[in-house]
Amino acid sequence: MADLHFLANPARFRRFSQRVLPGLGFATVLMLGVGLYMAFFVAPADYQQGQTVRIMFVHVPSAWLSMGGYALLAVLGASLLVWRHPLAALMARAAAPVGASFAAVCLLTGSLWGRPMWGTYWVWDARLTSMLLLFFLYLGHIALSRAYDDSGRGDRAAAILALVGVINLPIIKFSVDWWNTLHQPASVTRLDAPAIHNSILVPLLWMAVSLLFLFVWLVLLRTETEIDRRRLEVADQTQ
Amino acid sequence: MASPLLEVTDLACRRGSRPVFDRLSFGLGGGELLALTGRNGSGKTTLLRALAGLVRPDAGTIRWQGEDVAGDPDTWRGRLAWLGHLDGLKGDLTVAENLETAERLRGGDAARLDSALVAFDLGPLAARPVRTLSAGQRRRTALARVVLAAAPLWLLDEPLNALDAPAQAAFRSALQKHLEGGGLAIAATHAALGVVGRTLELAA
Amino acid sequence: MASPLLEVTDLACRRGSRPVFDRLSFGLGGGELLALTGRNGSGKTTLLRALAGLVRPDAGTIRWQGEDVAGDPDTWRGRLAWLGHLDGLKGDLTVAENLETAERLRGGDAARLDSALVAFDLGPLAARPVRTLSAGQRRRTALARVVLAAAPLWLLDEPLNALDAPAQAAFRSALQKHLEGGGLAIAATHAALGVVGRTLELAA
Amino acid sequence: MIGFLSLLRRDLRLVWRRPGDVGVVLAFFVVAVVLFPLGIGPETNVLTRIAAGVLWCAALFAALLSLERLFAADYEDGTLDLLLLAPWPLELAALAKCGAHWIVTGLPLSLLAPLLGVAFGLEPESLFILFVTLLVGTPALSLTGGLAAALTLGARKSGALLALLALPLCVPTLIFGAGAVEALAMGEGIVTHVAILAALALVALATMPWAIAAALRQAGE
Amino acid sequence: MIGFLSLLRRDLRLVWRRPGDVGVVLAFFVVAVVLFPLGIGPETNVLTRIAAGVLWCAALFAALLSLERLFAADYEDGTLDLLLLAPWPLELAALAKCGAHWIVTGLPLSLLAPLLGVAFGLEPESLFILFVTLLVGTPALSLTGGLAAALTLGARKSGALLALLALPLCVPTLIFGAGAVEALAMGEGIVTHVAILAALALVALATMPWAIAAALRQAGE
Ligand code: HEM
Ligand SMILES: Nc1ncnc2c1ncn2[C@@H]1O[C@H](COP(=O)(O)OP(=O)(O)OP(=O)(O)O)[C@@H](O)[C@H]1O
Ligand SMILES: Nc1ncnc2c1ncn2[C@@H]1O[C@H](COP(=O)(O)OP(=O)(O)OP(=O)(O)O)[C@@H](O)[C@H]1O
Ligand SMILES: [Mg+2]
Ligand SMILES: [Mg+2]
Repeated sequence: MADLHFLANPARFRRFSQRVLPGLGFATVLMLGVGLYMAFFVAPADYQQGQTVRIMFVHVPSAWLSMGGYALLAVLGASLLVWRHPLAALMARAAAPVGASFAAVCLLTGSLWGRPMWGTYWVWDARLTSMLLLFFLYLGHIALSRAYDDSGRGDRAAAILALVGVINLPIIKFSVDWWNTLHQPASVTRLDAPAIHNSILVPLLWMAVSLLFLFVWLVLLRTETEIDRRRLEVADQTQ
Repeated sequence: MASPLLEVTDLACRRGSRPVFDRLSFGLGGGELLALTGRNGSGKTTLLRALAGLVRPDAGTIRWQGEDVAGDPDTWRGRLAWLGHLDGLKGDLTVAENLETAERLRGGDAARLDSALVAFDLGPLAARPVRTLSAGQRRRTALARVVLAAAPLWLLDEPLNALDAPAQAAFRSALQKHLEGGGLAIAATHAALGVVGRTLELAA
Repeated sequence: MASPLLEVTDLACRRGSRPVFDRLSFGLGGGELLALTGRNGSGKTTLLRALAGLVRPDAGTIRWQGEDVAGDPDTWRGRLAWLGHLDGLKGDLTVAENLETAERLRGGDAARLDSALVAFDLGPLAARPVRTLSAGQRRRTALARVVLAAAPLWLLDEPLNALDAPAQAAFRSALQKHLEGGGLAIAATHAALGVVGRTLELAA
Repeated sequence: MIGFLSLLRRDLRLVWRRPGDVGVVLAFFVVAVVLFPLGIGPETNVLTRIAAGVLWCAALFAALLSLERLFAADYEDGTLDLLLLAPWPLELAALAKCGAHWIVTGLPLSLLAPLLGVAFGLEPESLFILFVTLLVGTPALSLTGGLAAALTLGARKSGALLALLALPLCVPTLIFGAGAVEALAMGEGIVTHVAILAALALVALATMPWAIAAALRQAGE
Repeated sequence: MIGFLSLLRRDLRLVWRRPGDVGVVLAFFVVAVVLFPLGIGPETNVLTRIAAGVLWCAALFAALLSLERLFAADYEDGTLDLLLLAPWPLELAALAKCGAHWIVTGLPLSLLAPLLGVAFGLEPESLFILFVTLLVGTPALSLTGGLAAALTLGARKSGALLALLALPLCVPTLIFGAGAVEALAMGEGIVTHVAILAALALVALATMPWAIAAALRQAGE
């Protein structure tokens, strides 16, 4: 959190982000380009799943990032409620839709993948269901932070939700696992993670890192926009 | 002069993202009344809410007998009696029940209920559910709640709203009595309160 | 004397099962103001609501130019401009939008919006959502709505509530202008309106 | 007519100011639908069997939840008095408010339900019929629910009371709406179902505005 | 403690003044449960299969509908300010309000659900387990829903938003509550289920009052 402390002041953050953003954007594009190339052309097609396995290179990192994103929201929520960092609210506002988008991408790619693999877009599998619930938690956060006249109130309400939600996430995950193992659906043929070859693992990790770059870049960019929006709001109201 | 009981230093507040007031300082001793005046939107309501701790100020301190009230909010709240824009009454409870519950919630025992009712001529209405009262009758009930609280500091937002002339007189004498007993009062108002006191005019 | 424009005969109303007033009669001609006074709970609000047709009277008639208004309520409502205890504003719409929509709902075209805004010094607030306004700023918006309606009869419930001194003066001159143009006004109030007119005191 | 249109526009504009509100109702719909598999268990064949019922019930809940504030907001801030005092028929005002509610709730719900139906394993034709029945049936829900909303104005716990009043009134719509999807699954004709749904909507359209107006006048007293 | 008890008593008395309000929530529960056979069709084996899930989902909805006004009424009439200004911990006040809500909603729902279960063809033991799980699980619903209610104070469309916030957080309770009845039907043990439900309720009891108090404080600003 040390760097957040340093950046707690929006003006200082702006100076920092303006220096970092262009380079970060460039690096993101570069990494993503290389990653996608590896995913589509270098990595071998799976002997069982054919070309569809390539969906994994987006699907799995999205899942990781959306889970990490919610943890970020909780950290930001705590620093807003406890230390009153003005930037934490803006950053949470910026990060929530990005995290939600990654969750949506995970769900979408997953169900697109499910069609060839399971013959259906959706099954009530534990992992799928808990990802869906995470997506809802994101939606709740976004809706709550925008539901108020006073943006500060929305920020604080959403921060409380993020903290409670992050405590609940393991409970939700656990309960959904339990729920599903009680009566396992017979029709589902899940991909039992086979010992992953390096030929797949390397592109996967590469894509994970480049999507992480994308995540950070988007969050910083959106934070800048939020700062500007807040400034306009202030200017608008003090005129 | 001894330092005042209540001391406000450099208080600053914003609503939404609009600064409402900035570097507001004043002190108030026992038996003193402060009337808040100023144009509509000058921040009287905001100041009262900040004093009560309902709005967190951006900057500044509020001291009671020299101690920052933020340090022990429970005790500070115990020192306050609050009358807001809204009356804070439950329509389904009777006048007497409303007063009694409100005082119990403050941790008191509502022993002086009858005299508070009499002070605002609420005797005949005591058993009526508040939802059947007129605007001024409700306001009188809310004022009786303030009197009942027996708190050293009254915070009142437009206490005269909707009151008829006899009720205004009743309020005045209750306020006078509170001040004579060494109490403090801060009241936002557009009309003259009719009680001797200092005035703080907020700039718009 | 020509018979008055508005003629109320033997009006009786009850709230819940309690009779509020009985056999109330008065007449009001063009350019006249009637101030309703009386103790809290004497029935001022009830009378205004009965005149507007929001409360059904137990007995009695209300005539406009000699015709019973119950016969053609749509036309009657078209003649009224209403200001209640509640401001009747939408917090999410701006001041200007609130005024415009309210006038459209009355079937008018809100052409004189700007002058109504200026009359109550609402120009700088016109583009702000009403939810960010203070109590008095909202009341001023509601008053501007009344002025905008250009209706012959104004029904006002405690119009001075929450207004600061300049806003009270603005209201007074608007009312004066309305009366000079031959309009009628009935206003429930506890404070002096500051405009020449008759007074009807309701008994408690 | 000017009044009708400007009321409709005002209500739509109020929603437009906060596009999130519609999103919230839809999100609620989705969440409610998702809860059922969690409560009932994940077997696809059971879920497909009850899908139409669950989707229709959830649509009903979503509509009811959002109906609660239909008139209550106007009542609490005093704009209902202004509506009552407008010099044109209150029946039109009632219609405008319910119309605006349908546009922002019924219509998107109808579009969203088929997407969720996929997760329950419904066939494409069933999805289409689901869409059609919702499209035809939701206006009746908006109008009947509007009546309940008007009747409960000023009552405490009005949300639950509203639901209590509205649910029985909505039962016929629900039965024929969900029934159509099942009839299709059984290979029966569905024209009758849709026709009855349309008839219900028309009856609601022809009667509810008057009932709502009467209830609103009552609330003004 | 005086404050805690008198707040609890006040809320119970407010309900007592209008006994219809509890009746309404329960009636909503009954109607919602009855709708399912109507929407789904009358086959008993399907109905028995889904009975526990449906009853639990309906209880959840009923609790949420009634939660909406939990703090909103106090907020609108200004009594929330008085609560915030009371010189004792706001956490206790939150607990008292949720406790009152449970007494007038969760408890009667637990008693009513087994009666409805009979109509779905549940066995006596299942009915008893249904009662026990609801009794143990509903306090968690009241507390979690109470947080959602406090968070949405003053927000527009708070009803639907409340449901959106509360539903994901209530999923664990739902799963173990409905799951217990099914586990029994499968001949499995249910002690674990009930133990987990109790643990969930205790976790909610230990954390939610703080979160609710924080939410109420910022609602007062
Ligand atoms: C909408 C549908 C889907 C959702 C929501 C979903 C969700 C997830 C999540 C949350 C993870 C991360 C798990 C973790 O690392 O802890 C994951 C990983 C993974 N998913 Fe999916 N998934 C879906 C469909 C599929 C399908 C159809 C397949 C292929 C048959 C698949 C294959 C995988 C693989 C191979 C991993 C990585 C293996 C691992 O980390 O254990 N997923 N998915
Ligand atoms: N919720 C809010 N969001 C944004 N701005 C607000 C909010 N509430 C009040 N304001 C603004 O803050 C300023 C101070 O408002 P406040 O209510 O304290 O004024 P006041 O002095 O009490 O006025 P009045 O005499 O009209 O009651 C006003 O300019 C008002 O427009
Ligand atoms: N909804 C109601 N049910 C029963 N009685 C009511 C109701 N509303 C008002 N009353 C009673 O009717 C009488 C007249 O009330 P009304 O509101 O007209 O008084 P008012 O003259 O406007 O008083 P104020 O000056 O306090 O506004 C009062 O005695 C009041 O208690
Ligand atoms: Mg004020
Ligand atoms: Mg009155």
